Parts: sequence; structure tokens; C-alpha cells
Amino acid sequence: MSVDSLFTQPGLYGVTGALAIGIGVYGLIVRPHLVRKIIAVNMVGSGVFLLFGAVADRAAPGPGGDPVPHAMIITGIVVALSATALAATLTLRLSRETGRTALPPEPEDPAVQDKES
Amino acid sequence: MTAALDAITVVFVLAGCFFFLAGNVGLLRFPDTLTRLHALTKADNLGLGLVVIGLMPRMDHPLSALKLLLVWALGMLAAATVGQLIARSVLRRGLPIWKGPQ
Amino acid sequence: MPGVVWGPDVGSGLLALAVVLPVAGALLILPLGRHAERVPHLLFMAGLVLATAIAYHVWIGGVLTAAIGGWPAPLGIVLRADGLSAVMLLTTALVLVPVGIFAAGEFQPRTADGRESRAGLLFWPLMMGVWAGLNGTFLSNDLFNIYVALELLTLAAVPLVTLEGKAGTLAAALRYLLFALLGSLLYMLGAALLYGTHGTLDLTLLADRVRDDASALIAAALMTAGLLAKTAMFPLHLWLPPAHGGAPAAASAILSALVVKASFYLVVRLWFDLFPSLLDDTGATVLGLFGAAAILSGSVLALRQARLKLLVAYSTLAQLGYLFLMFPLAGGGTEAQPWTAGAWSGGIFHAVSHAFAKASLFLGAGILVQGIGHDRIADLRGAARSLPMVIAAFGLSGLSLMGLPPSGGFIAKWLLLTTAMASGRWGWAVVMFAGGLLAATYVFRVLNRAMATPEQPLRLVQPVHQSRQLAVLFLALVSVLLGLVPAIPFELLQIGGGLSTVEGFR
Amino acid sequence: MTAFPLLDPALCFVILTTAVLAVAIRTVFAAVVSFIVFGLLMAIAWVRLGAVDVALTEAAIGAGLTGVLLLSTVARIAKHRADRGDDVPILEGPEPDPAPTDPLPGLATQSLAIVLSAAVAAALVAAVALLPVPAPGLVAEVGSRLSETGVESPVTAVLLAYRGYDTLLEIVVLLFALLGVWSLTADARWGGQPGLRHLARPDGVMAYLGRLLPPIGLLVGVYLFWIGGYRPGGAFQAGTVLAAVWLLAVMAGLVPIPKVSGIRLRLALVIGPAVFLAIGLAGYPLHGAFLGYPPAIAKVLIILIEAGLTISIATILGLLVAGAPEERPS
Repeated sequence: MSVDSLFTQPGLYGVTGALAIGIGVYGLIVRPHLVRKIIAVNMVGSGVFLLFGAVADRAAPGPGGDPVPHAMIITGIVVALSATALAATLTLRLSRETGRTALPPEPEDPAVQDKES
Repeated sequence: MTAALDAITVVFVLAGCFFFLAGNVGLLRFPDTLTRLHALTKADNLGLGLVVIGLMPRMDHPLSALKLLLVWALGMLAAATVGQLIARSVLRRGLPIWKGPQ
Repeated sequence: MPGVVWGPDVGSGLLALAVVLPVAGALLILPLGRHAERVPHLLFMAGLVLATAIAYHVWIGGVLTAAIGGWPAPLGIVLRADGLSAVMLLTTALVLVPVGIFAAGEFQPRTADGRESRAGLLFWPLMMGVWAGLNGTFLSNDLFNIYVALELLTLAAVPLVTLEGKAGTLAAALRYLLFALLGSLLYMLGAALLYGTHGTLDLTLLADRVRDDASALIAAALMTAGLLAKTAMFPLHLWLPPAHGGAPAAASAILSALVVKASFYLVVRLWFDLFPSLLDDTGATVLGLFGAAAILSGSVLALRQARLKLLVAYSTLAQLGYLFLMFPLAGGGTEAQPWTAGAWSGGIFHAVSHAFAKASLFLGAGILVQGIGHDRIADLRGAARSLPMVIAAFGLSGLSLMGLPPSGGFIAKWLLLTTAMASGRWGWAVVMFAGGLLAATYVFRVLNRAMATPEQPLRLVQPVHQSRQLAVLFLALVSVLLGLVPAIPFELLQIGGGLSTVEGFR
Repeated sequence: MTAFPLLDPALCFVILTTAVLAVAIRTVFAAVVSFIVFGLLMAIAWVRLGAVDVALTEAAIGAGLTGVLLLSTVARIAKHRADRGDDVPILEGPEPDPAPTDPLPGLATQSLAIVLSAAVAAALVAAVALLPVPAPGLVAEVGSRLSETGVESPVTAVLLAYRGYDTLLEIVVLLFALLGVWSLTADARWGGQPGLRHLARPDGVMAYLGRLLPPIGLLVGVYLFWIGGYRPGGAFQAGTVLAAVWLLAVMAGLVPIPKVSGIRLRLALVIGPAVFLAIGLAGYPLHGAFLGYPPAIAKVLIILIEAGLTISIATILGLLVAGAPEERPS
């Protein structure tokens, strides 16, 4: 364990990524509005990518870096956008059909389900 | 030679930063949307232009310097258009407009 | 590299085709639009042939590997098929063919007035996407590539839930999507840490390099937590019943039978191949406790459901629980008493037999909805007389859920039980007995109603085509057949499995 | 880097501040704006980490397109609310969070969330500290075989040669996101046009911009696509720019948005993955493996793939922003 490594440039961005993930997880749990939840998931995603980018920078500091993680992060960003688009459209549809912009509380009551079919 | 170019860069970039700062102060302090727009677009366009001029001598190829100019031009175009659209929307919605100090 | 495919190693060349085929299918169906009617069925049949061919090559030649583009690991991505991959591939293909036949009665790309139908068209490329994601996951030997395959799986599976356009399914789909997304991000985070520690994401290379230390533990915990969310394992399970219970029957069958198994499959790969030392740890016990909680709570909730489709969905939660009992049961063995083998084989066998049983149950529930207009368990009287094949299939699949002979579920639970008892861990055995009893209660509750004689004969509101009923029966029969001839799948499963599978069935 | 020792800490601080804002700020609209700022700052962080390719992608897709999607979602939700008569338009009044119907989590959930997120963050910080020195990586391996790929940019070599299979699946993921969005169309509207309205008056500034910018945007897009073989850039960045130009032209009322049932549109959607797949299969006879490129023609093949991808990516991204069909087919 080397605490010193946290104070290098990649270490700093790695920690920033870690904290962004924490903030995102908190927002995902606590915020009911679905657009907020989508933002929170994207925040977690950005944190994951940043942490991965710090890993890439450690392998080859300076311009360039390790291109393998970079390519993966680019793929990850596009995948995150795909998921965001689907989630946003689902949210929109939910708001139009029900007027709600949040998920209902845990759907355990079968009667609720029965009404729907 | 390099020292002179460095001096140009430092002076212009710092000047550009000043206008960015001014624009943001205006955004925070001005009373209504239209005046804020005014502060933001004017100062940012000028700030961006000065930063671009400051960076141009540092490019290793004249073509790259031209690309920087293109960035400025596109930035101004975008700012002008968005400014127009926001201002129009302010008028259309009848949002409050500042009429001078009461 | 040239000549690899056309030479003696035909089997390796086939691996990439298992992903290419469904992707090409989706790309073909989309522009064909309403003219795409027959394409999916041809592809499903081709997929079955392909999966059989891959399994055959694994059977005769052992583990298959193929470096995509000729770039070997760690630079490139390697596809790898061992016995476990081959079994999962075959299971997927064997479930998809009857589900495709069943779905053809419901999803037609062309509407009655000759236009293109939204759900009728989109159902098929979405199925192809699920299929590509599954095959991609089962064959890939690269952790990041698996992440992309899992996302493909999610993005194709979620729209299936809402395909019928019912407002009630929107919230379920969103909850499913959010859980799945967070799950994949946690998984990817673990992968990033592994890359930072070992400089590769290739499973085979990693297996040599991973040490039993704190950084491996953090990576394993993150990846496992993410995959548990995607598998709908207790306590991250609440998204599953509304999503699986609300989707169209054919989609529910695929989601419950196959999609949740992909992330389970990965947990198995990680724990047995990458972090085997974790099996002796408290972590394995925690997974087992989650499994036990899932068995008991899922079964009790299934008992309380008024609708058949939801009962079946909650039963999925319970049955997924058994899968996670294999982790604590596999640990603590010695060379003289290899608990690992029995637990591993039992767990995998359960995943496979549950796939067939659950697909049959969901399709059967779909037929009931079509035939008698609802799936309220209380009003099922006379169903056995009107739709005998469906109720028979329900009974046969029920055997697997309860773990009664002769069924695949019996073999699986018997393996897990004997491992638990042989190693003297009675607690897990008690949970399994209790789960079996509860399953018997909810299965018989449905059968009892369906076999009862109604006051007036039940009239079908809509005729049910013979082929759809046969599809349901076929799946149920496979789940039983697995219990009658378990030796063949077991031998296949053991190929290339390393320490985990030795001494499996015998 | 040493000239401004505080630059990186300051940037990280601002990134985290915008992250907190995006979660904590009062209105949803403001949260979206905070998230966009967060994304742009992330792009700067990527430049600091020497990952210019990622910076371009983050700015264009992570902050730009995601931001547009979220903003239009918030605006359309507000429109639904206004149609129902239970709220005010979005730019003037805050979108309430929670809305009157949305339940807030209890104190127990909130404490759990704090504990959980803090634990995750702490474990990750520890994991970062535990990373080994010297750091392993694949820099040397990527460089040593670069000549066989025919491209000069290492990231492009990874994306389209070494790990081209990832990229193939990625474009398929993007396509399925669009199918998912389309699947949420009401049945009666299937086959119609997506719900992007053009808002421009024919002589307005928007229409003017819509006429002025497309040629420049087209040029930038093609440039980004071409430069990808040598330096940062490539199909995804180019596709994003082209999609933006297309949407601008649509919003300016210059070109109609196509119906989702059109055969030419469908072909544009699948051409990228189809070309990719076809070249991949040709790899069997040409180079003995799926996606194998013979070094002699590797560059041509990669350019072909990128060209197809650029078309499909631009089409898919544009349609993702446009949303599900809302106009009835005529």
C-alpha cells in the first residue's frame, strides 16, 4: 500500500474518479426523479472511466498513455450514451402515460400488477 | 525571438482571461437575462479571440494556426445564434426585462 | 496465421460465427421489414446446427480457442469454448428454437392489412440481439469484451419487456435497466482494477497472474456485486418479478431462462477460474446465505401470487437461489474429498435444467392467457381438459422446480444435497429441502386448480395453434430428459474445466 | 506540468464540485446543466491525462449528446405536465423534484446510501493506492505491431484492428439502443416521423445558421473521419459532428426528418455494421481468422469500415436525439 501514489497526477485523477463514483451511487439511491437517476448512473460511469484512465496514465505518463484502456473508454462512453438514450425515452413515455417521473415504491402488491393486465 | 513570442502569448492569453472573467462576473451580477447575455457573449467572444491570438504563435504549423482561427469563428457564430435564440425566447415568454435602476 | 480456419482446426473458426449469425440476422431483418417473416426461424435452426457443431468439436477435440483477427492475447481478444461454454451455447440454441416457433403466433412483421407491425417486426431483431449478447458472453475470454456483450444483452432485453406497449411495464423496464446498468459499471470497475494490476483482461492470462491479495478482493467484490444485480440475486432482486412477469410470454421465457444465466455464468467463471481461493472464504458463505434467502423468500412470495405469470417469475428468484449455494458448498474440500466437483456440476446442471423448465412454464402461462383469456390461478378450473398439453408440460417442468425424479432439477439438487451432506454442512441441506417443499406447494396449487372439474366446461376464447402447444411440451420434455440421460451433458461439461469439474457425476 | 502544480488539483476540485451540484442542486434542469459542465470538465481532465481521443469523445458524446438528450427529456416532460395542466414550462419555473406524485426515500434509505457510497469510494481509493509500481500495460505491444494495421494512431489501431471485435459489438449496441427507443412508439404512429419539430421561422437566425453551418460541419466531419488513421479522431467523433449538422438542418426546417419505415434510412442504419461484418468474414479466407486483415490491404479495409461506421453512427445518433416516432404515417 502506498499512500504516496495517491498524490501523483494519475493518483489524483484516480481518487477523483473514485469520489465521483461515490457521489453517483448516492444520487442513484436517494434521488427519486428518473432524470436524476440517469444522471447519477452517467456520473458513476464517468468515474469508472476516469479511474480506468488514471490506470492507463500510470502505464505511460504524459501524452499518449496506454491506448488499450483509452479505446475501451471510448467504447464505454458510446455504450453509456446508448443506455442513456433508452432510459430517457422510457422516462419520457412513463411521464406521458402516468404523469410520474419516479419509479413507484417496490412493486410487490400483486393487485397493482393485476390492474395492469 | 522565442522570448518575444512568449511575451505575446502571455499578454494576449492573460488579456483573454480577463474578458472571460469579466463576462462571468456579468453573468452573475447583472439583473436580467438580456444584460447577462450581453455580458456573456461579448466578453467571451473577445476573450476567446484574444486567447486564440495568444496561442497562434505557438503552433508548429501555419495550418494549425488557421484551425485555431476557425475555432474562434465557429465559437462566435454559435454564441451569436444562441444569444439571439435565448433573447427571442425571453421576449416571447414575456419574462421580466430590466428597465434601469429604480 | 493463415490456414487456421481451413486447416484441421475448423472448430475454432466456428466460434466467431456464433456471434456473427445473430448480428447478421438483426441487420437483415431491419431493412427487410415486413418481408422478414421466415428469416428468424431459418437463423434459429442454423444457430442450433452451429451450436451443435461447436459442442461436437469441443467433445472430440477439447477446448477451442480462436484469436480474433489473428491478434493473440493480451493485445487482442481471444474466444474460448470449453465444456461449460458449449453447454450454455447449446442450451441457448435449444431454448430459442421452440420459443421462436411459439412467438411466430404472436409477432408477425406484417399486420393483417399488409403494413409493417411495430412489435411484430422489432421482436425479432431484439431476440437476435439477446442471442448475440448471450453467445458473446459465453464465448469471450476477455473481461472488457464481456462487458460490451453484457450491455448488448441488456439493451436488447429491456425493450422486450415493454414491447406490448402496456403502461404498467414501463416502470418495470426502467428499474431493470437501472439495475443492469449499475451492475455492468461495477463489473467494468473491477475489470479496470484488474487491468491496472496485471496489464491484461484475458481470463487465461489473468488466472495465472491474480494473487490472493487485497486488490484482487476489491476487484472480485465489485464484479460480483455488479453481476448479482444483473442476475437478480437477493438482496438486489426486486426488479425481476415485475419485468419478467409483465413482458410478453416469449420474452419472459428468454429473460428468465437465459438472460439472468449469463451474469450467473460469469460469476462462476470468476469465482472458480479467477479467484478460486475465495471459495474457502467467508465471501462464499455470504453468497450462499443470499442464495438461501432467495430460495425461501422467492418461494414464499411465489405462493402468494394470484397470477400464474407472476408466480412463475417469483419462482425464478427462488430457483436462482439454488445456483448460489454452489459457492459455499464448493469450498472447504480437500483432495481426498473434492466437494468442489459435486457442487460445481450441480449448480451448472441446475442452471441448464431450470432454463428449459422455466421457458416452458412462461410459454405455458402465455398460452393460458391466449386460450382462456387470463392467468388468474383461482379461475383455472378445467384448463387441463381444454389445454391438456400445456398443463402436462406444467407438471413436467414443475418436477424440475421441486427437484423430483426424473428431471434435470432432481439430478442438480441431488448433487448439491449429497455434497452438503457428505461435507456435513446440514444447514444448506435443510434450506434445499424447505425450498423443494415450498416449490411443491406452489406447483400443486396450480395443478390442483387446473385439474379440477369446473361447473361449466371451460370455453377457449381463442383457439391455440398446435405448434405453440408442442413448443411448450418440447421444452418441458427436455427438462425431464436431462434427468434421464445426464451422463452426456456431464461429460461435455467437464471438458477444460480444470480443477472444478473433476469427479463431477460419478 | 510542473509550471502549474495546482492545475490538476484545482481541476479535480471543480469536477467534484459540479458532480455534487448535479446530485444536490434543487431543480432537475439545473442538475442536467451541472452534469453537462461536469462532462466538459472531464474532457479537460482527459487532455491532462494525455488521452486526446477520449477527450474528443467525452466532449462530443459524454457531455454534448448526452446533455442534449437529457435537456430535451426534461423539456418534453415539462410539456407533458403543461398539457396535463399541472405545471409550468421548464425554463421559467423549476421542474419540481420530486414531482407531486414522486415519493421521497426515508431517513433509513438516506443513511444507507451515505454509508454505501462512502464505503465504495473508500474501497476504490484504497484500490488505487494498491496499484503496483511499475504499472503494467500494453503500450509496447500496441506499438510493436502497429505497422501490420496500416494506421498510425495507436487508439485507432486498438479500436479497429486489435480489438475491432469490441467496436463491432459497440456499434451493434448503439443500433439496439435506437431499436429500443423506436420500440416505445405507439402502434398507430409506427412508420411515421420522429418527434423532432422544426422550430425555425423561415427567415430567422436559426434557418440562417442551418444554411451556413452544414458545409463547414460536413468538412469538419470528413476531416475527423480521415485524420483518425493518424491522430486523434475517427468514426465516432466524425459521426457525432455529422449527426449534429444533420439535426441542425432538420431543426432549421431545411431537410425533413425521414420516416422510420423508409428503406434508405434502414440501409443507412445497418451499412456500418454490415460492412464491418462482411470484412470480418472475408478475414477467414484472407487472413485465416475472423476480422483478420492482410497487412498489405489493412489500411484500405480499415478506411472502408470507418466510412461505413461514420454513416451509420451519424444516422443512429441523430435519430436517438430525435426520439421515438410521434407523427402518424401519412
